[in-house]
Amino acid sequence: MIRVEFLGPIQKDALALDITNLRALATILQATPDMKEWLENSAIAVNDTLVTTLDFPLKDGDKVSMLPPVCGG
Amino acid sequence: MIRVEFLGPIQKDALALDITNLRALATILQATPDMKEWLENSAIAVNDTLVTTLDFPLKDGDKVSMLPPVCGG
Amino acid sequence: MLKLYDGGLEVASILKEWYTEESTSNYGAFIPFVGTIRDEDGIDGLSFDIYEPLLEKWFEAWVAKAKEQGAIIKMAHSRGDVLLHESSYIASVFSPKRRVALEFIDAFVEDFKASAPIWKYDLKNGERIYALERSTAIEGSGLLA
Amino acid sequence: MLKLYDGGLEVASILKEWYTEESTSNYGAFIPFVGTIRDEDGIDGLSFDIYEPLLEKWFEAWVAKAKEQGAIIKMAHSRGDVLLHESSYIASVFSPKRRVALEFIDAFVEDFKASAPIWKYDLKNGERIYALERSTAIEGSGLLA
Repeated sequence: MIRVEFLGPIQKDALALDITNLRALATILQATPDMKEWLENSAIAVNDTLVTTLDFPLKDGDKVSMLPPVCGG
Repeated sequence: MIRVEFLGPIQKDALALDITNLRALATILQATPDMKEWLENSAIAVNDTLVTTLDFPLKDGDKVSMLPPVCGG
Repeated sequence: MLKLYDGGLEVASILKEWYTEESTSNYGAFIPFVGTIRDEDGIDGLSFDIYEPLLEKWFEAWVAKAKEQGAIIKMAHSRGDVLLHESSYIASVFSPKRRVALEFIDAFVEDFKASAPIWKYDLKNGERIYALERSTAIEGSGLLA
Repeated sequence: MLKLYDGGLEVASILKEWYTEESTSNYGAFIPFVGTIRDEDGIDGLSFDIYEPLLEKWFEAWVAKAKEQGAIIKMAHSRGDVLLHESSYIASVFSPKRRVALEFIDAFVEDFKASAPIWKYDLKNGERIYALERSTAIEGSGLLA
């Protein structure tokens, strides 16, 4: 099982999904209402490391985080 | 009378001179022992404003300061 | 040293603490950057969410960069609500020489604004409104779009 | 605000004073630069001579530059002897936005090193030795040579 967390202003509960890569997650979230803008402006981390390829493999227990635009300070 | 002050590490008492421009001061100091290095590396202020031309006119009561290399902080 | 605080920062005491901690470490330059909430756009303050695991990783990468230059960094940030004229952010660098410190604080603060996983909200009329238009998409965003 | 002190600076209390003075002035960024005496080359400390009339003019010119950008500056410097690990210099800028502050502190500190009429001496074995090799000739030097 993969846990998917939506951080900061994204008002969405975490998901538990049976997927093996980010491409599958993209497919699911693209079909989810009200996610389009967040998909466009958010970065993705797997186990708290930012990733830049959809082919990133996921294994049981991994945590995927979706990070919308930031503004600290 | 013009007062000439030697600042910081220049170990020299102030002078009182009857001169009307910096060119005359240059002539006097070039003939003064142990001044060569200071003349080369020092800036000149008249009444606490830095000047960049030897033709700068001096009038009675003016203060000329000789400022060797600086290092604040 | 990265420390998160609930609410506004006690700036004077944090700066004193950091300066004192390094008082015999032989750093010639110390530069803190202090960020304070401005009274603008009719806000009552700002509020912050932080994703701490990734913030710590981001910070550790900068600790390593600092170390390469013989420098160290210390940072403090607020969690939750911070009112007008309170401070929410202090970043700082200590280094042997001034050029390293001056260049490092600039690069560090700019990357913080662009990359640190912190979300800002305006506090206005009892609401907490995400400051999307002042926020920056992290590099590589849009991967799942 | 330019203030000169005899001996080492009380850094924490000066920073607290400056921060407090501007606590409701609505500046979003505050950056102090603190210079501290390093233990190196076997010195016991440093000593400073200052030509105050010209330092004040130099500082006022930077106050005017700051004002053009909506910023203010505050500076403190030591006169006379400052021992190892004591601080002799604090420059600071307050501005509405961070970019102005980051760029200003760099330009201000660099021009200070190149132009401010302050002379530095190493304190070593009871002697006060002019630090010529670490000093910078003011722009326009050599006029009388």
